Order: sequence, then C-alpha cells, then structure tokens
Amino acid sequence: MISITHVMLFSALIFAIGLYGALTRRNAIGILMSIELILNAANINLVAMARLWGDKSGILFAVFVIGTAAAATIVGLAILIAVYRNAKTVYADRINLLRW
Amino acid sequence: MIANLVKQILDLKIPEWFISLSVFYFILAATAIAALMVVTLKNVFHSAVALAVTLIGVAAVYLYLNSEFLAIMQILLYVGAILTLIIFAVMLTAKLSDRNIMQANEQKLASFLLTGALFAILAIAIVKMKIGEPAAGGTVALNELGRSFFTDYVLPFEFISLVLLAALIGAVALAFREKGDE
Amino acid sequence: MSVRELLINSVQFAPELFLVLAAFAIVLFDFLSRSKQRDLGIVSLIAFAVAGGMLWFISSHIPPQSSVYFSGMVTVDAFSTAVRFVICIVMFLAVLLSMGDRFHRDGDTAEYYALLLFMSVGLSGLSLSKNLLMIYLSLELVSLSSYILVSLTKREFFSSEASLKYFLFGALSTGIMLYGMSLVYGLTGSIDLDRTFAAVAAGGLNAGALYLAVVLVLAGLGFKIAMVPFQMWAPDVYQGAPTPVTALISVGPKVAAFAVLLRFFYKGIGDFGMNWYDLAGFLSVATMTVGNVIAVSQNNVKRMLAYSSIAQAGYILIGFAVPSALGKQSVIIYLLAYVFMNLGAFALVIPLIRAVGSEEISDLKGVAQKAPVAALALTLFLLSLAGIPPMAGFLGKFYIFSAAVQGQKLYLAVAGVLNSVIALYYYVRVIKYMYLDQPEKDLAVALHPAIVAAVIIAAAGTLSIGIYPEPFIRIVAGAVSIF
Amino acid sequence: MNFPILSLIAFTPIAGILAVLAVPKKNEKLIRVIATAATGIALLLGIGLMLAYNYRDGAMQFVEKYTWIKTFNISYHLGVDGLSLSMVFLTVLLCFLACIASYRIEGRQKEYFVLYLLLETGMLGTFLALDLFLFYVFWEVVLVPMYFLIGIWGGPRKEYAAIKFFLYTLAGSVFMLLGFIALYFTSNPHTFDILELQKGSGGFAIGFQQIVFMALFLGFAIKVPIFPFHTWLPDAHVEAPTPISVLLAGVLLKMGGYGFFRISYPILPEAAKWFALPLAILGVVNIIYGAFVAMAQIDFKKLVAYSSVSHMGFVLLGLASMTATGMNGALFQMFNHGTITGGMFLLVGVLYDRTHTRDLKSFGGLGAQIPVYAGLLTVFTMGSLGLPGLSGFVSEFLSLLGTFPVFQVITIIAVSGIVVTAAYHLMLLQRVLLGPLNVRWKDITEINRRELVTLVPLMAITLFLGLYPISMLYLQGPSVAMLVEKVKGLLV
Amino acid sequence: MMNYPYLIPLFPLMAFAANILFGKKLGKKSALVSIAASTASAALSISAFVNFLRGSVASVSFAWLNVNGAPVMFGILVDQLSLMMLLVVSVIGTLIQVYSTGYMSDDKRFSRFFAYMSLFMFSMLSLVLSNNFMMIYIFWELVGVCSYFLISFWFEKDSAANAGKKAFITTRIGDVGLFIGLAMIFWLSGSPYFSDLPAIAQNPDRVLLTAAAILIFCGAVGKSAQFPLHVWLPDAMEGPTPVSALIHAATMVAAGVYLVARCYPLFAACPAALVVVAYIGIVTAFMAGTIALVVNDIKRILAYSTISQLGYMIAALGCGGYTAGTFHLMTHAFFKALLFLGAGSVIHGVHTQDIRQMGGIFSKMKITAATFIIASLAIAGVPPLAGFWSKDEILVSMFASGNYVIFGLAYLTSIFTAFYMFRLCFIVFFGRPRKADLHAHESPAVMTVPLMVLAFFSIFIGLVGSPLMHNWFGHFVTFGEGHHGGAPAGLIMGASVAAGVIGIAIAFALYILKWQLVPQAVRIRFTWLHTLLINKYYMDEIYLSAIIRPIALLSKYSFRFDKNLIDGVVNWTGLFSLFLSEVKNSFDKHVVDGLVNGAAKLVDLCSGHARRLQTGLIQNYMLFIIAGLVIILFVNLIR
Repeated sequence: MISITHVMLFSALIFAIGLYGALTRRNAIGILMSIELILNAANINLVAMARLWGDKSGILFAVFVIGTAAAATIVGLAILIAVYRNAKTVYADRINLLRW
Repeated sequence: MIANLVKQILDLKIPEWFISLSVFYFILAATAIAALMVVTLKNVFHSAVALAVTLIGVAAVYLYLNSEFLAIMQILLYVGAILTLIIFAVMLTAKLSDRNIMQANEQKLASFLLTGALFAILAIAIVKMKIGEPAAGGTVALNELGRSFFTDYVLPFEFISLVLLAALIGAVALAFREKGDE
Repeated sequence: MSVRELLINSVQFAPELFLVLAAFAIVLFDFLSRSKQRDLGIVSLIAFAVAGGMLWFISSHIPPQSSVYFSGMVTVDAFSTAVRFVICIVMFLAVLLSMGDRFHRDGDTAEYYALLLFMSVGLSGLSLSKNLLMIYLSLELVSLSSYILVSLTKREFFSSEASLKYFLFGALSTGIMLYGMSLVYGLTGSIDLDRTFAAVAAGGLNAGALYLAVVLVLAGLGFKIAMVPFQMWAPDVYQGAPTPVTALISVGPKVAAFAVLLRFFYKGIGDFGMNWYDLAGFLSVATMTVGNVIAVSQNNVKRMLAYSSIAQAGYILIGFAVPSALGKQSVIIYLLAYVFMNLGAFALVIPLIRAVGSEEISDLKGVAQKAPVAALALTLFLLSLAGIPPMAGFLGKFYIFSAAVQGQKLYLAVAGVLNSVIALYYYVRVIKYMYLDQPEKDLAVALHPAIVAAVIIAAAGTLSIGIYPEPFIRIVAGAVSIF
Repeated sequence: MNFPILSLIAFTPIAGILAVLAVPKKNEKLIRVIATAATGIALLLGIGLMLAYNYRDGAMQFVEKYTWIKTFNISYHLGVDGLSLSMVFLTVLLCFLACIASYRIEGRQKEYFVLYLLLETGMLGTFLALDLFLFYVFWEVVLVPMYFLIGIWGGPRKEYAAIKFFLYTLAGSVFMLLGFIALYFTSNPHTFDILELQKGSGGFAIGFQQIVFMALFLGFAIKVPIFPFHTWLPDAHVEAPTPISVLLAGVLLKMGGYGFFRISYPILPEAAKWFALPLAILGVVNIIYGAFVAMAQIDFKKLVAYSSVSHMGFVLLGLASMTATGMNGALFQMFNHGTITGGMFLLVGVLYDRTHTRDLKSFGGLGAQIPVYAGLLTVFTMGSLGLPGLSGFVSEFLSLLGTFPVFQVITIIAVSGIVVTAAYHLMLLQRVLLGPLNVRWKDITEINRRELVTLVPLMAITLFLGLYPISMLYLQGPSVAMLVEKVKGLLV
Repeated sequence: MMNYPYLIPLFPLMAFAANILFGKKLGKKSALVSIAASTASAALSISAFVNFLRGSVASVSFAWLNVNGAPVMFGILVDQLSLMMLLVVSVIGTLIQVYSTGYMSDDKRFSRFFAYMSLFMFSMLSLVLSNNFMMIYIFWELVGVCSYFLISFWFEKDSAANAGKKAFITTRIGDVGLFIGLAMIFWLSGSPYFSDLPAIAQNPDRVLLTAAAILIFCGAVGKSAQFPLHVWLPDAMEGPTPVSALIHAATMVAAGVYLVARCYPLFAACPAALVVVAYIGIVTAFMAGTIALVVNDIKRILAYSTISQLGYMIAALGCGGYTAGTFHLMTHAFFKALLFLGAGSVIHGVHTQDIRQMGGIFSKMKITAATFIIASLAIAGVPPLAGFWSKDEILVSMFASGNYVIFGLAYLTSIFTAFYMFRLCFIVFFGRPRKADLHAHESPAVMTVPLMVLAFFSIFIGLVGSPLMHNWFGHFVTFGEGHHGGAPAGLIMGASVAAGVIGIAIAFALYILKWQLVPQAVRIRFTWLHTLLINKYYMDEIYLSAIIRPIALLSKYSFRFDKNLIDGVVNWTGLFSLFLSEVKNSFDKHVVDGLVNGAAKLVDLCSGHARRLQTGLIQNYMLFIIAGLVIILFVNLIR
C-alpha cells in the first residue's frame, strides 16, 4: 500500500519545482512548461485525495483540469506567437516595455 | 561459494508489495528528476522531452492511485495534445543562437530560496495533516465516471466546452490575423 | 435528470443561455457574412440588455424551485442574482465603450464580441458557483477570454506584451489556486462548498493546513481583484490593453471575484478557529497603500487608473476584514459604486486620449476648455473615486469606514482615510491639468454616441447611488443577507 | 410642516446654477445678472428668516425633516437656532456682496458663477444641516468648487494653493467622518441626528468622547484653522481671487468654529471640558503667533490672511472658556471676523485692481490721493485691530472676559496680543496710506460705486454691532445659554 | 433749566458725522459745525453743573451688552468729578477749535481736521460721563485713536505717521493692563459700575484687589504718559499745535489722572497700589522736568512739562491728595492749553519750533507773548495765579502724607518747572532775534481771543480752590480726606512761592543777564549729565533695542518658522529627500515636482521608489507574489 502522504509530498515537490521553473526560465515556453508542472502537482493531489476519500469528484476535477490546461496552452501559445511576431523574441525578460 | 550465494540471492522471495513500492518510489524519483530537468535544462527542446517524461511519470502515479481513467487521459491529452503543441511552439520560435545563451534569469537564488521555503511550509503542513490510510475499495468505476459527465457534472462539462470554444475562437483570431493584415 | 427537470433548472439560467446563444450567433453571423462591425456591437448590446431584462423578470416573477441546481454545482439566491445583474450592467457598458473606441475597426469584431459574451457567462458562473470545480472552470473561462481580449489589437506591441504578462501571471496564479483547492479537497473531502463548510464546522481539521490551503486559493482570486501581492500584473496589463478592455477587466472580474470571495469565505470555510479577518485587514492596508502611493507618481492615465483600481480593491477588502453584515454590505455597495465610476472614468479616457494622441496625464492640459462636458463628466467620476460626496464613491467609503468603525478595526479606518487623502492628490492631478492649465494645442474631442450613452448611464448610476441610495442599499442588504 | 424656507435658501443658488447653465457662454452680462439675482434672492430670504425668527427661543426653528437613507437613520434635517442663524445670514450677505465683487473676474465667467453658486449652497447647507451625514455632505461639497475657484482664477501659485487647500481640508474632514461614524454606532438607538445625539450626550464614556473629539477636532481645526494646521490658509487666501478670499475668510473658516459649537461641544461635553485647556492654549498661540507672523508680512493680502489666524484665536479662547460670556464672544467673533476681514479682502482687491501689486513696500501716501478708500480702509483696519465702537472689539472683549475667570494667565497673554495686533495694523495703514506719496500711483483712481456697494453694508454692520452689540446677543444668547447649560460650564 | 447731560457728547458726534460725510461740501463751514457742537456741549455742561448744584441729577441707561448673563447698562455718571472734567473739556475744547480755524486755515484737509476734533470731543466727553469700566474702556480707546489720527494728521511726513503709530501702540501697552484690571474687577465682583467700587473695595482678597488697582493704573500710565510709557508724548508734538493743546496737554492726557481719581475708592483701599502710583508719578515728574531743562524745541519743552505736571498730579493722588490732584488737573488744563496755543501762535508767526532761532519777538506778538508769560507764571506757581493754588495744594498733601522723599523731589521739580518755563520765555520773547529773517507777526483775532480767554482762566480759576473762596473746590471735589491738619500749610505755601521765584531768578540770571552761574570746569565735568538729558535718559534707545527690535526679529523668525518648519511638517522629511536626491539624481524630478508639503513629499518619494518595483519583468512579479505568499504563510506560522 502506498503512502498518500508521500504522494502529497511528491506533489508538493513537483509544485515547488514548477514554481522554481516559472520564476527562473527565461523562455516563455519554458515558463509555460513549468506551469504545467504546477497543474500536474495539483492534479496528483486531487487524485490522491480522491483515493483517500474514495470519492470521484477529485478524479473528475483532475479531468477538467487537464481539459482547461489544454485550452490554456492553446491560448498561451497563440499569445506567445503573437508576441514573437511583434518582438521577435520569446524571452520573458526582453519583454518589459510596460513598466513603472 | 559465490555461485551459491548468487543462487541464494536469486532464489530470495521478494514480496510483491516490495517490488511495487520500489517501483513506485523509483517512479517518483525519476519523475521528480525529470521535472527538475524541465526547469533547468539549457535546451528548451530537451526540456520539452523531460516534460514528456514527467507527464508519463505522473500518469504512472495515477495508476498507483487506482485512476486508470485519468492515466489514460493524461497520456492522451497531455502528452498527446498539449506537449505536441508545446514542441511545435518550441520549434517555431527556436533560434540556433538560443543554445548558447543563458536559459535562467538572475533571480535563481532568490527563487530557489523562496520556493524552498514554500516547499518546506507545504511539507510541514502535509505531514501535520496526518493523513491516514485511504478508504478501502476507494476506486471509482470507469463507467460511473463516464456517467457523471452527463449527470452530476453536466454543468462543468458544458462549461469546459465553453472554455475550449473560447480558447479556440481566440487562438484562431490571434493566429489568423496575419493573412488579412499583411 | 429528466428533461422536464432540466428545463425547469434551465429557466433560472436563461440569461446565460441566451448569452451563449448570442455568442454563437455572432460567430456564425460573422462567418457567413462580412458586414459592418457596428451591427455586432449592437447585437451584443441587445443581448446584454435582453439578458438583464430576463434576469430581472425571472428574479421577480419565477422564484427558484430550489436553492441549488445541477447537483449542487450552482445556487440561485438573492446574492447571485444581484451580482449577475451588476455583471450585465458592466458588460453592457463595456460593449458601449468598445463601440466608442475605434480599435476594432480592422476586423475581428465577431471574435471580440463573442469573447465578451463568453466572458460574461464566466462571470455569471463565478457568482453562481457553489463548487470549487465550477469556480475554477468559470475563472478559467473569464481568464482565457480576457487574455485574448487584451491581445486582440494585433500589431500593437504593448497589447501583446500585456497579454503575455497577463497570461503567464494568470496561469501561475490559477495553478497556485488549484493546488490550494486540492488541499481544501484533501482536508474536507469535498469540493462542494456546503460540505466543506460542514467539515470545517465539525472541527478536527489541521488549522495550519487549512490556512495554507485558504491562502493558496486566495492567490487565484487575489489575482483577479489585483490584491497585494497579486497586483503586479495590473498596471502593465491595464496600460497595454485596449482601453475598453482595460475598463472591462478592471471591473468585471473584480466584481465576480469578490462575489466568489464572499461565498468562499462565508459559505465555504467559515471562521471556525481560523481568523482570516486579520489577514484580510492586513492585505487591505497593503493593497490600498501600494496602489495609492505608487499612483501618485504615474504619468500615464491608464496606468494611474490601474493603481487606482488596486487601491479601490484595498478599500473593498476593509469590508472583508470585518465580520459583520455591514462589512459584507459595504463590499457590494462599494463594488456597485466602483462599477459606475470606474467605467465612467474609462468611458471618458477613451475619447480624450484619442483626441490628444497620448496617454500622458500632462497632455490633457486645458481639455476642459475644449471639451467642457467630457471634462466635467470625468471630473465627476474622478471625484467619486476619491470619495467626495454626493457621488457614489462617497457612499462606498462611508459604508467601508462604517464597517471598520463598527467592527472596532480602527487601524483599518485610519489607514483608509489616510489613503483617501493620498488618492485625492492624484485624482485631482488629472482635474488640475484639465481645468487649471491652458490648452497648448487645438484639439477636437469627438464623443461617439456609444460613449455618450455609457457616460450618461455611469453618471446616472454614480449620482443616484450617491444622492438617493436607499433602494440600492435595500437590494444589497437583501443580497448579502444569505451569508 | 410649514413653509420650507431653509431649503429654499439653501437651494436658491442651485436654481441659479441651472439658469446660468442655460445661458450661452458669450452672454457674460446675463450670467452676472442671474448670479447676482440668485445670491440676492438668497439674501432676501435670509433677511426674511431673520425677521421671522423668534428671538426668545433658543431652540431649533423652521425645522425640516425628511427621511433620506432609512438604513442608517439618516434624514434630510435642517433647522436654525441662534448659533446658526448669524452664520447663515453672514453667508448670504457675503455671497451677495462677493458676487458683485466678482464682476471683474477675468475669463470663463460661466464656469465661475456656476462654481460660485455651488459653493454658496454648500456653505449654507453646512450651517443648516442637523444631521451629521448631511452636514458632512455639504461640508465636502464646499471643497470642490473652492478648489476650482482658487485653482482657475487664482494668482501665480494658484495650483499649489488650491491643491494644498483641498488636501489639507480633506485630510481633516475624513477623520471627522470617522468621528461621526463612531458617534453613530455608539449612540443608542443608532443615529446621525445632531439633536438626538445631543439628548443622549451624557451616555458616552469619557474615553470614547476624547477619541471622537480628537477626530472631529482634526476636521474643524484645519478649517478654523488652528495652529499648527493653518499653513494652507495664507497660500489659499493669497492666491484666491478677491471674492473668493472674502468667502474663504468670511465663511469657510466659520465652518470649523461652527462645528465646535454645533457638534463637538453639545455632543461631547466632557471631552470638551477635558480639552478646554489645550484648546485655550492653542487659541492664545493662534492669537499671538498669528499676529507676529502677520507683522512680518510685506504682502497686503498675506497680512490680512495671517490676521485671520490671529482673530480666530479669540473664537477658540471663548470656546475653551465654556462660559456663556466666552462662548457668546466666540460666536460673535466669528460673525465679526466675517464682516471685517471680508471687507479687508475686498479692500485689498480694490487696491490690487488698480495697482496690480500687493507689495506693501510699494505703496505709501495714498491717503491723500484716494480719501474715500483711505477712510474705508481705516475703518476696517480699526475694526480688525479691535477698536471699541466697531464690532470686532465687542466680540474679542467678550471672549476674553469670559475666559479670564477660567484661564487667567492665558487670557493675560492673549490680551497682550492686542499690542502686536495694533502694531501690525498701524504698520499696514502707514505703509499704504501715510507717508510721502509714491509717484507711481499719482494717477490712481478713487474707489468706484460698485466697490462701494460691496463695502458699505459691511461697514454699516460693523458699526451697528459695535455700537449696539446686544442686538447680536438677543439673537444668539438664548441658544448659547442652552449650549452652556448642556456643557455645564466650569464657571457660569 | 434744561438738564440733558447725555446729550453733551452727542452734539460733537453729529458734528463729526456731518463733517466726515459732507466735509467737501461744507468746506470752511465745517469749523462752524464743530464749534457750534462743542459750544452746545459746553452750554449743556454748564446747565448740568447748575442743575447738579441744585440737586437734580439726570440719568439715562440702556442695555448694551450681556456679560455673565447680566446686562451691562450703559449710562452716565454725573458727579462732581465728571462735572469738573466736562466743563474743562467742553470749554477748552471750544476755545481751541475757535483757535484752530485760524491756525489750520490753509490746510487742505481742513474739514477732516474738524471732524477728528469733534470725534475727539465726543469720545472725551463720553469718557468723562461713563458710569462703568467697560464704557470708559471703550471711550478710552476711542480717544486714543482720535489722538492717533490727529498726531498723524500731516501724514505725508514720515515723522508724523511714525509718531501717531508710536502713540497708539505705546498707550495700548498700558491699555492691556487696564483691560486685565477691569477683567479682574468683573471677575471679583461681577459688576462693572463705578458706583459699586466702594463695595468692590471691601473684597477680602487684598492681593488681587491691589493687582487690579495697579493694572488699572497701567492704563493711566499709558494715557497720561507716565514713566516708563511717557515716550510717545514728546513725539506726539508732530501733530498740529491745537491738537497738542487740546489732547496732549489739557484733556486726553489728563484722562489717566481722571481714571485714577474715578477709581479712587479702589486705590484708597490698597495702600500698596497708592505707593506705586505715588512713586511712578514723582519719578515721571522729576525725570520729565529735568529733560525739559535742556530741550530746545518749543513744543517739546511744553510736552515734557506736561509729562512732568501729569506726574505731579499722579503723585498727588498717590499721596492721598485727591482734591489736590484733581484741582491741579483743572488748573493745569487751562494754563497748559494756553501755553500750547501761545506756542502755536509763535510758530504760526515765525515758522520754526527751535527756540534757538527765536528771540525778541515780544514786541511783534504782544498778545501772544503776554498771555504766554501769564501762563508761565501760572505754571511756575506764582501767586495768585491758578497754578500756585493747585501746586501748593499738592505739596501740602505730599507733606501731609509723610513721604518726604516725594515731597523733596516734587519741590525740586517745581524749581525746575519755573526755570525751564522762563528759560523758554526769556529766549523766545526777549533779547535779540537770533535769526535774521525772522518775520514774526501777530496772529489773527480768532487765535488771540481764545488766548486771552484762557489767560483769564489761568489767572482766576485757581481761586475756586483758594482760601479766598473758602476752598470751595476742595469741598466740591473731595474724597473726604478733609483738610491736612498735620502740614504746616503756611510754611509750604511760602516755600512754594520761593521755588517759583528761585527758578525764575536763575533763568533771568542766565538768559537775560547772561551770568555764568556755573564755572566752565564744572560744566565740562557734567557734560555727561547734559548728554543724558538731551538724550532723554536714552529711553527711546532702550526701547528700541530691548523691545522693538526683538519683537521685529521675533516676528520675522515666526514667519520663517511658519514658512519653513510648520509648512514642511517635519524638517527631516525635507532633509531626507534632499539626501536621497543627491544619491539618485534621477529622483530629482519626482522629489521636486509639484509637491504639496513634507508629507506629500514623503508620499511622492515612496511612490517614486515603489513604482520601481514594477520592473516590467514578469518573473519579478511572480517572485513578488511568491515572496508575498511566503511572508503571509510565515507570519501565520510564527503566530
């Protein structure tokens, strides 16, 4: 029998790694990928909890999360391409005309 | 002597749970390492590959959590669709020069410390939650899940279709603009 | 669920259904024929008007059969109805603003208005949701629509940069919120707010973990209301986005997110053993101070209004930090006032920055002499934002301060009044340039009829709430009585 | 409900605004006529009010009360008693006279008169309101037109002065608002009604009273203005156009003092008692410090502005005494300061219109050149320095006399302030009127008829009240007596 | 006979109104208006006097103000003292106004002059008639302001304008005391009426009572130009000479004496206060007398003489000589008015005020000279002229009080008086003209007739208080002190005559016979004394450096304080922002630009800094929220 606590700790680790990536990747696609990690961490949690409570809603929630993640990725990439078209870069720290 | 020892070792009855657990922890470790690679590798393309590994690892965790349905969805949607999109985008925006420039910004240390602290807080909280054993037989039948989409979860289902539709319309509007404009 | 049941259920949601159909219709219409864009604007205008009318009719003539619908996913009560109605007003004004701005001349209007409609459904969903999943999905619908809306001005660099920042920031916040939701689920075993409430009320939960979960959930909602420390995106996005979109995202998501916040905290978590009022108070002071202080040194009018809207969110949070009926009422009253005055201000910013060809405040010199009515109206809205009677903003401030004083949170009241003094300075700075300085160049301010209509509606709202607030107060009191 | 004369007075200017708005911008003459008519009607109504008022009764009269915001028990509640009637009359009078003085305003006349009339409504409403919420609304309504009036038509540093005025007074008033709200929630039943709150005044704990008193004090003190909150005043007065300076000094400052009379003292009597000594000290600081600073001025208008600081000190002193005599003096002083300083500002304006300078060093010997002006200036200056026979003396005298039994040392210091007061006023007279004539002004023209119209009524009132001051006490005495009864003075 | 004493002041008031409103139209007729008014006042005063003797006293009162809930009734007080003053003021006032028609005939503000004179008459007569402290204070101030207007009547001269200002402010210093004193009376008794003074004097709190008395006396010190507030009176000579005669010699300056006499019940009850009064009076008398010895300006000599004589009166009152003081007040009014008018006539004739430029004009201005010498004899105390009787009375009362220091100084002063008056007479009227182009000529009749009338009074008015008329005055105006039995009245009378004679003799020897009475060596040794006197004991200089300059500086620094410190809210804010702007030049714009004050500066500064948080880098923003989250969570963790 696997330990739910360990799964949750694992999810927390993935979450932290994702955060770290989102904070440090210069490439916007890299940031996007890091955010996917965060979503996955949340999903792991949801599924683990569903397992814990013997409840279906967690699993269903996770399914919906995957669906919205797809939608978000589509939108994100579309925006990214629009930016790339304008700025010819995908490096987040180059895109800082709006400030102060 | 040595052969005997080897034989003895080979004959050792390893409990199934042990194998299962070992594999489980191996998967966790591998997934975590892959995740780390996602956020640290210099080449974005390599990162995307590492992300694929991570996602598959997560799918494996779902299996361990008795959620075959979700594991399948993970592979199909995440790896099949989302990751493909990302890789497309990577290739679309990639430049040769990118290989050699820094992929991480200057706030690495601060980020590391802060995420570390957050992880610590999370870990403490999780440990303090003192989660017991999962409910027995806590698996949800696949068909029950399927039915849920059209009964209890019909409204979320409608909503996510709206979300996808909106995303689609938006993405199309954003992507197709060049034709008319230039 | 039988068809009959489904139909009965659906009647209560006819406005949203109608809006979705309108969105489809617009997309299809656009697909089939390339006609004038203005028609689409009017179509969506009518759609929102009809939706509002339906909402009014249903709420007054068809009492809800039960409190929950769709297996407890959503709830129809006085509160959600009131918020939905406010959202209809917001969207109606937003459409008027969009029509008044010329940015959509180069196409894509069908998508633009369709996304507006989708977004309004998302906002309605937020106010109706009684389930973490529904909250998440509605929020995503709102977010994704608004990300795209921000970037729909194609070649504008600012707009796409704003959009990217908005997207990345939003995705991160949503991710954090989602993680928080998963923890809430883990702690309480349910994603239904009634049940989470019961679980928390039953006690025995780890307070630290619950607090952690709640704070993480707050991230997603805090992002929408631009609360410190989740406010960083707002100035950049407000500045970069097309002005009507700025107006919309400074109001719509904020209203809905506050509605969710109220529901989540009062109906989903409760205050059993966890004093999140202090947290709200602390965040409130931080938010308004950051917003006001930084706004002082802004020269871009949209950016200034962005900081102003951060500060306004800070004021509203005061109402949150007080566990009393008055506190809840003050949140909604202030939001109502904020809707009218902020949209009114943006409605005038649109033609003015077009006319002067710049977004710098100092370029508004002497506008009052060239466009007296526009300047007067903008002055009205700015003074309302500053909380000067007899405008709506004053009533909001009055409510907020009343709540703070009644709740014995003197520090909040004092922080609030000090902030409103600082705020006056930058609002009046705009007025100063418009009235006190002489015009440097000849400029013609063209007021599109849609803008005029929007200004009239906003001004009527601002003044009527300020001068005779009793009916509004009664509605709001009824709305928050569910908590 | 009888004839709503109070609403009529308060909203006559609004009717004027609507009429002015209907007139095209070019027709400045008609705009002026309408504005004058509106202020004139308000003045006539004010005179009618004075005639209809029952002088025997110190309680509220002509009360109008309609429910406004039921949730908070807020009502549209107006009324006058001896405390407010003189202020109302002062407001309508000065508004009318300053309106005539406004004919010389240059440019954007339509905007000017709209704002001007709005200002009048705000001021009148403040003095008439018997509901704290309503009071606050009118109080704030005053700020906005004042900001524009200073900011658009003011002098060279108008923007600075206008925003300073706005920020300062708003800072005070928001704290005042907090005080009002605290009163509402502490009273039982919850109410914003001033009269109701007065009835239940004994019920508040002393600690609570002190806190609320301090909050209200901030609002009122900035308006009065009390040292060290006075620094907005010289800037605002100097930069404002003449008619606005008149209203600023004549009416706006009174709003602060009136607040003490109407709200702080009757509702928070114990805090008032506790605060009497600090207030008296601040009063004497105002008197002495204001006079000293005025003496250092070489700008005519600034001198008058600082003299306001000094004069308002007597109001504080009289208030602090909590005796009938002192409080009568304080209230009386508010009225007199309005007429006398109002006249002084008008005179500054008359001279400025002709010479385009306010530098006292550049005048001299004008007494021989423009004797009528000189005479008027002399009368108002003498009134300002507290010469017996003119009204200013009586009120200063009363407030000092009322304060003496309570705070001897403070009064003695305050009295010695009259020497400094005399000094700077005489210095002013000497620099403007006496000495050899500065040849630059050898062709200066005498004061004209329109300007005389604005000044003579003020002078007449100053003289009348100086010669027959008890007439004012008939008006305000009964109400002040009721107030003193309520605060249970330290010494009757 | 008619008895409307309350009308007495009203006639001049009407004259004032007529002259100020219609002065231009009236032209020279304004003098007639004023004179008619004061003649009417004089007539009414006489009728009131007669009625009073008959035992009928009219009264009037009306409510003027409420103090402490009780109405203060304004009314008139007709008694011996006020009747005496009424007569003196109205008669002398009328005569001087007649004189002024000649003296001021060429002035361009002729009607304004008479308006002021009428206003003064009104104020002074009202002051005399006042029946309570408040009323007297009011008219006290009013006469002060009239004095101010009249001193600076020729305001084109800076010196005149300055003198007026100085007079007003200096007397106001005294008025502060008066004000506090009357506030104390109010506080002690609640009654402002003089009629209640005997009752007030019964108050057991002697210290407060004494303080009140001394404070009231402060008012008299200012108005009557007593040491140390005497400095304004010599400067007041910048005004037209009739003004000096009426206001700064005969009437207004006597108001202080009148006030002390009026409040005598109070002073009598406070011996300590009386001592103060006596010493202030005698110091003033002696000091001013000595200064008068060396001054060369004809009007200033008379001014110092006035101060000295007022000191005399005050000292007399202080020594219990109520009758003596008031009597001298009356006689002095007449001969001092005459002296001033005479001096005015001389100035009118020779167009200079410096006696060293005059000389030998007796022959050219016979009436002037004769009346002037009569007045000088009167002031010197030569019997049987008016001054003799009153001065003698004073010396007797001083001696009787047993205070021989005061008596001695007073005696010395009377020698000085005789000396400087005759020094003046001899230099001006006798000898040879010291200036060649001195075209002296006699003044017109409107000026000489009043001189003659006054001369008549100067000779005979003293008789009302003389044993020849059984000391009628002493019985009429009395504080019940009775006759000074203890004093050797005859001896003192002789000594008094001797003093006058000695003074005149020295003057005669020095200035007619040109004897060198004092050896050169001694003179050189005492040059410092001369310098001291010429510089009036350096009083003005002391005031300048000890009071006026510090006040001016205080005022200046108050303003700087106001402008810089209070306005800057907190100084360090400014310093701090200055420091920062040095560190970061780019902040200059935000620090300096459009700031309201210190607090706003601070906000703006913060704003300038805080907006830098908004780097435009999305990941910085993200870092910010994570940091925020960690902080929020951490705060909860440690709580």
